[in-house]
Amino acid sequence: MIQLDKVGQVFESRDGSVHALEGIDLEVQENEFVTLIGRSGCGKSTLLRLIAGLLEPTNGWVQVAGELVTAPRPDVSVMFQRPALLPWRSVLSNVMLPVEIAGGDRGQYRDRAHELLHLVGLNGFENKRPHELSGGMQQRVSLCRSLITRPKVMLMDEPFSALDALTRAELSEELQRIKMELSTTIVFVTHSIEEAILLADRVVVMTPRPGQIREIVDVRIPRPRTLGIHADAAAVAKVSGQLHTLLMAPA
Amino acid sequence: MIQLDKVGQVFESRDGSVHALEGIDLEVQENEFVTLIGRSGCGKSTLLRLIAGLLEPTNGWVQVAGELVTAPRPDVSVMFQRPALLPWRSVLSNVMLPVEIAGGDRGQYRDRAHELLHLVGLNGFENKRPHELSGGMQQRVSLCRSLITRPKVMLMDEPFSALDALTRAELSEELQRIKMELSTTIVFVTHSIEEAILLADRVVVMTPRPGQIREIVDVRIPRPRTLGIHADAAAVAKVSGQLHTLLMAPA
Amino acid sequence: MSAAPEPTRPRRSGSTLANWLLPLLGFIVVLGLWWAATIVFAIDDFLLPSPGDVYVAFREQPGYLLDQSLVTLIETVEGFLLAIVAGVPLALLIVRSVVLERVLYPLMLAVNAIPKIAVAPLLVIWMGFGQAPKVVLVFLVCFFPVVISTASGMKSTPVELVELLRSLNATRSQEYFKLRFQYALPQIFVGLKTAISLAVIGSVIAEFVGATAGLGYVIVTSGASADTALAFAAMALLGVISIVLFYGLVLLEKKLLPWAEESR
Amino acid sequence: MSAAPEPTRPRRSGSTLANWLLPLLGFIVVLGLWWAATIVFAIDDFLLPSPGDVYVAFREQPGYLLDQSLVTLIETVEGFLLAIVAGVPLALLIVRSVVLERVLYPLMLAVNAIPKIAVAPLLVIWMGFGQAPKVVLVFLVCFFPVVISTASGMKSTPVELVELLRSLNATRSQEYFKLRFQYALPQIFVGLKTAISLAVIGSVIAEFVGATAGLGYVIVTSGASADTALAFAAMALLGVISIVLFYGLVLLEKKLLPWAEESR
Amino acid sequence: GGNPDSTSGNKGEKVSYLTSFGTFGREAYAYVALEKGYFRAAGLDVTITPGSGTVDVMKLVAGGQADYGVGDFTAFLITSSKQHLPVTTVGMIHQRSLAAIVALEGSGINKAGDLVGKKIGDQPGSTNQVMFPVYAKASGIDPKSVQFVPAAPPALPALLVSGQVNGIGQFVVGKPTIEKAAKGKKAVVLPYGDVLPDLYGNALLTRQDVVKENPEQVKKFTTALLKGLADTIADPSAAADILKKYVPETDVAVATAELQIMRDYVKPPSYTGPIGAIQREKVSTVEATLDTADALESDLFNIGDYVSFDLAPKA
Ligand SMILES: Nc1ncnc2c1ncn2[C@@H]1O[C@H](COP(=O)(O)OP(=O)(O)OP(=O)(O)O)[C@@H](O)[C@H]1O
Ligand SMILES: Nc1ncnc2c1ncn2[C@@H]1O[C@H](COP(=O)(O)OP(=O)(O)OP(=O)(O)O)[C@@H](O)[C@H]1O
Ligand SMILES: Cc1ncc(C[n+]2csc(CCO)c2C)c(N)n1
Ligand SMILES: [Mg+2]
Ligand SMILES: [Mg+2]
Repeated sequence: MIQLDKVGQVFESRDGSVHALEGIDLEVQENEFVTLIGRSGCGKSTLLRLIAGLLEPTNGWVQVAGELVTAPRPDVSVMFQRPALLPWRSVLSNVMLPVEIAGGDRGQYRDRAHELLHLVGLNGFENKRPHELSGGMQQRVSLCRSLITRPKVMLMDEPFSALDALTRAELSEELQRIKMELSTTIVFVTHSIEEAILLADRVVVMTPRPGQIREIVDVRIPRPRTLGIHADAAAVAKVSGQLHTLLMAPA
Repeated sequence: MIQLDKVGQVFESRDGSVHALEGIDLEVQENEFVTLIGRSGCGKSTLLRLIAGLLEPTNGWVQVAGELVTAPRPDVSVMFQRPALLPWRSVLSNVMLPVEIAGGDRGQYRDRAHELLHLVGLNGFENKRPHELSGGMQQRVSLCRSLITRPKVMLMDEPFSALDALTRAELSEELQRIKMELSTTIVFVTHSIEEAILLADRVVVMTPRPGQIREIVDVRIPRPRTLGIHADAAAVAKVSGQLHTLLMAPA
Repeated sequence: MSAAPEPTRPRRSGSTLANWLLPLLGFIVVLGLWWAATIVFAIDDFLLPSPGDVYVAFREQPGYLLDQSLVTLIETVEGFLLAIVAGVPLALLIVRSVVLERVLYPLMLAVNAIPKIAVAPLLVIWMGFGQAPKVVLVFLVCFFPVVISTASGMKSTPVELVELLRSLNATRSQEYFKLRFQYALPQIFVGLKTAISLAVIGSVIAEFVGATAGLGYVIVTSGASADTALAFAAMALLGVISIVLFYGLVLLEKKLLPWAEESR
Repeated sequence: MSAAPEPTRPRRSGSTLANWLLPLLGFIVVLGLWWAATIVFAIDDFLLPSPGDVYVAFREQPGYLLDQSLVTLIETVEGFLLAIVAGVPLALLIVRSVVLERVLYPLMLAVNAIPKIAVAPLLVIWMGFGQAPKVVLVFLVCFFPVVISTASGMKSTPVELVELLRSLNATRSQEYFKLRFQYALPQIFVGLKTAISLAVIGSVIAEFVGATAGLGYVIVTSGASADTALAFAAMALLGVISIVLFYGLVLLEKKLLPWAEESR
Repeated sequence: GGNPDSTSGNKGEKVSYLTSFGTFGREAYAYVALEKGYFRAAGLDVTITPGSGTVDVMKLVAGGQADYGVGDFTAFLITSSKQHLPVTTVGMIHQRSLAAIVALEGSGINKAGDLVGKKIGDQPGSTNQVMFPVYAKASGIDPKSVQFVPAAPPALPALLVSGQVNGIGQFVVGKPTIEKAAKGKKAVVLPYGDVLPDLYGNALLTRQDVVKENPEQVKKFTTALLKGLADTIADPSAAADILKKYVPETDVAVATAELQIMRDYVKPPSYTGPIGAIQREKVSTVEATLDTADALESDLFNIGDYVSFDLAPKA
């Protein structure tokens, strides 16, 4: 579904050039859930922005669904760290924003919007404004918005990192459920090892300066996975320790 | 060291009164490390503010070192979720702020400030301004500031929650080390079960509406504790599961 | 991030009674002091008329003064609206082009620095005695704050929101009209509130020269015939117009932007 | 939170040459258009003198004009400083007392709404022909923005910082001087930058009435002898004074508050 | 309420007119001509707008914003010699100058000689200020012994009454206004005309090209306006009532008093010519007076360009 071939990204700034990414080769299968993990500044967001078509790589090329990426695509949706809701719009009209921008048939999508809001437990909140919701609820709205146009690919840049650990756990579990119902390919950036393991089919571990892929770790734990007491504690602890070592050690 | 007796706190607001805390009985021993965990709004910050003397309880009483708390005490220091550094001051002069406010002998404390900055790995950054540091470094400065006056009690309100998971792990381990070197009593609020277990001698689990103590869980894992692969994985998983159940279940 | 109120944010203290009573009290105290001063120091009324004198001056020709107020009000509002109509699109251009910004900002600063009172006679010579030069002067006075606040509001749109729209493949005009402009509205209102006080002053200044009506005209003519009380009555009416327009904008803002107050 | 630059924040584009060249270009284009207009439409120079006429007017008596500029500059700066000296403490009181705030804000709004040009003759009548009424007028004009910006800056001090100082058992005056005032400085500078343009205009307005020197006086007298070119030269000097004072404040801010630009 | 910007309402040739300064009683004659239909009868549709002083009137007439206006003849000549505005005189409202220094009774100023060492407030560039050296010399005092402080015309009465200045430059007709402001104190008026009898007062001005291209209109307008002026000095109180009709803030008593004073300046007791006439010899005298005072800027100044003797009423 997504193919990156020798992708490199160099930013020119006043104090010289920054090699944000170098020689990134990565293939993400259809319907796969990949998490990206790495220290601050190792180029995770840059990688996501390249796939989203918000940035053009200075080296190599990026393909989505077999086509070269040159601009944002309608079948790829992006979700950011912060909910990024328009404060003057109601919950429903925030969810409908992508449809409105694309000029689609609103009537048809409105039902879907209601369904999605129901799915994330926000039925009854359609006409509230964002500031009337808690942070977790806002991030749920943002999730619905990124699902409204049935994207083939979802790119998520630390979507839950501003939430408290408990809300975060809830939303991670919800995301797994949704992922199983709607088949999409997901690339998910996170700082949290726990979250990376909980969600991923594969965890891509990155190292900074220049941003490179250090290792790709397969997570072979059966789904649905949950936090807390569970049968696979040992397997989780093993992967967790492995990731920890990879991240903490010098490159 | 700290004693709370039938402490209750009611806030009067326009839409009626909020019972933030009710019937809190808690005793923290000298040199003990207690973590408070609970969902948003269950009164953790309120409890900390009561101990700090920033708020007077509407019911019951609070004692620190055998004395009734009525105002902030010089031997109690508070550390907040965000670094709360004064942006116009250098790192050193931010660390020295409590001394300056108290009107103490600066010369004597300046050496201590340098020692503390060395302890947290910030030697060489004394004359930088906060905006020149990363979030983790800023929070380290804030830690030094709360240690400068050798407080008997440290109250920490989610001090690491704005940091990324890796920096957070580093700082948690550092805090344990410092705690072992300097003997202080610490009450530490967190949202993260992982963190609560890593740091605490006892974990206080709170439930909201009204804010009450649900259970106090002893953590009998030998120190120093680390994240990642370790011998006590099973013990950690057990406590973790227990806390998870306590927090997720309805009160 | 939680929906619960932040514990330490200072709350608006209590009753709406205090909202009205305290400002009123302030005005009454000031009026009282003023009146007392005119009596105690036996100040001649052409130097400083007492509030009573001013009230009498108003009562003598309320209809006339209200008519003049209306003239001033209309000029003010027209020039103000014109500044919005011209200033907002210009701000848009400035936000879109760094070159335009660099070229226009210092020019606007310089134009803004020219005392409008010195421009007023020139406008009359160029445009005659009608409403036109007054409206233009109000426009000149309001233009700068409107442009500055609109431009800086649009520029302060968080990158995350701009990037969101980009990721949705939004066109440039969608980016500006569905996002930046809306986002800038609270800050635009700050500019409008600054501009409206200036607007009133602008129309009065314009009426000092070549006017046949309006409160500025009343102030000039009453000054020339040493009727200070009448001049004060006109100034009091100007104060009223200013305050009414200002709080009108505040109300409009509350109506239009209920989200702005709570969400920032 | 990381120390690395935010990836999507727009960078200041390039060279310092463009910083100077573009505004200069703007000025040159405007001067050119103006000059062309006076030639093409054969506009009489008492209606609109050409830039050349204005330059000639300046060259005829540069020393005199610079002297007058100095007079205006001194009045402006004095009144401006006075407004700071009086406005900042008042803002402190307003921040400390909700009652005072409620009482004083609408009053200040009303006073601000009175056109200062109407007050100028009264000031001369009360205070005579010296510098006093000019400085007072400048003061009146600057006072409001200084108070408002200082008060709102101090109020916007994050609760977490205030709570930090409280937890350190800081006294009230430590809270205000070690924290709130310092924190408010960037916003105070916004107010000062607004005030400085107003200050120049204020001193000119004051000089329209009962002055024997200053650029405002030059404008009135040259207007009274239909010497429009001289009036324009004086206005151009006013523009220069305004811009110099404004960028002086900008520089001062950069010097005093290096932390303000980067950390917010 | 009323609007002083008034038209006769019928369809005639559109003509605009500026008073010399504001809408004081002294300006009533234009409203009288309008009210009595003299303009309409001449086929003119006249709009009256208050002016703001001689130089402003000159600029507005020169710039085409008004066709006719009234301004002080002396100030007009002095300004014309410097700036060469395309404006000319087509009639004379006052045969004697109204310029004066006004003081208050009890201030020790009773004659020109008392002005030595005193402070006089006046609008910069006004006739009163410009002609003061001539007046002072004619009165036998040193012009430099009197200090002039500039102030806007609207502020002058208050400055005098408040004691900030000892005297102010005013037109003689300003006396009632000053006395009203002074609360019963009498005003002392020192008219320049007493020692400089040849100075004219206000003149009727128009653009030079109007004179060239439409002399008929100029004649008709001048005639109608002067007819209003004649009626006004014949019955000042009726004229004040008419003014009040157009300008509601008029104080009829003050306006009447002004017009009564003005009578002797429009038609001085010794004057035998028609109202509004311009005499060549007198203009030459004025020019010579100004020349000796060094008040005229340019040697190229040709006074014939600025006075249209042909169009004014003939003696
Ligand atoms: N537009 C840009 N111009 C210059 N440098 C940039 C730009 N965008 C990113 N960088 C640099 O590229 C590197 C990678 O940045 P990126 O934001 O992708 O990291 P990240 O892994 O997402 O970090 P974080 O975990 O903090 O979000 C950093 O060193 C950053 O400073
Ligand atoms: N000053 C106050 N006035 C009114 N209500 C308050 C005040 N401070 C706190 N509350 C209320 O008291 C309750 C407890 O608040 P508190 O901040 O102690 O919770 P918390 O556990 O720290 O939450 P979080 O995890 O979100 O920080 C909440 O319902 C809150 O709305
Ligand atoms: C109330 C009042 N009315 C008329 C004048 C006369 N006036 C107005 S402007 C000016 C100067 C000529 O340009 C003169 C003499 C005045 N001073 N005050
Ligand atoms: Mg990132
Ligand atoms: Mg809290």
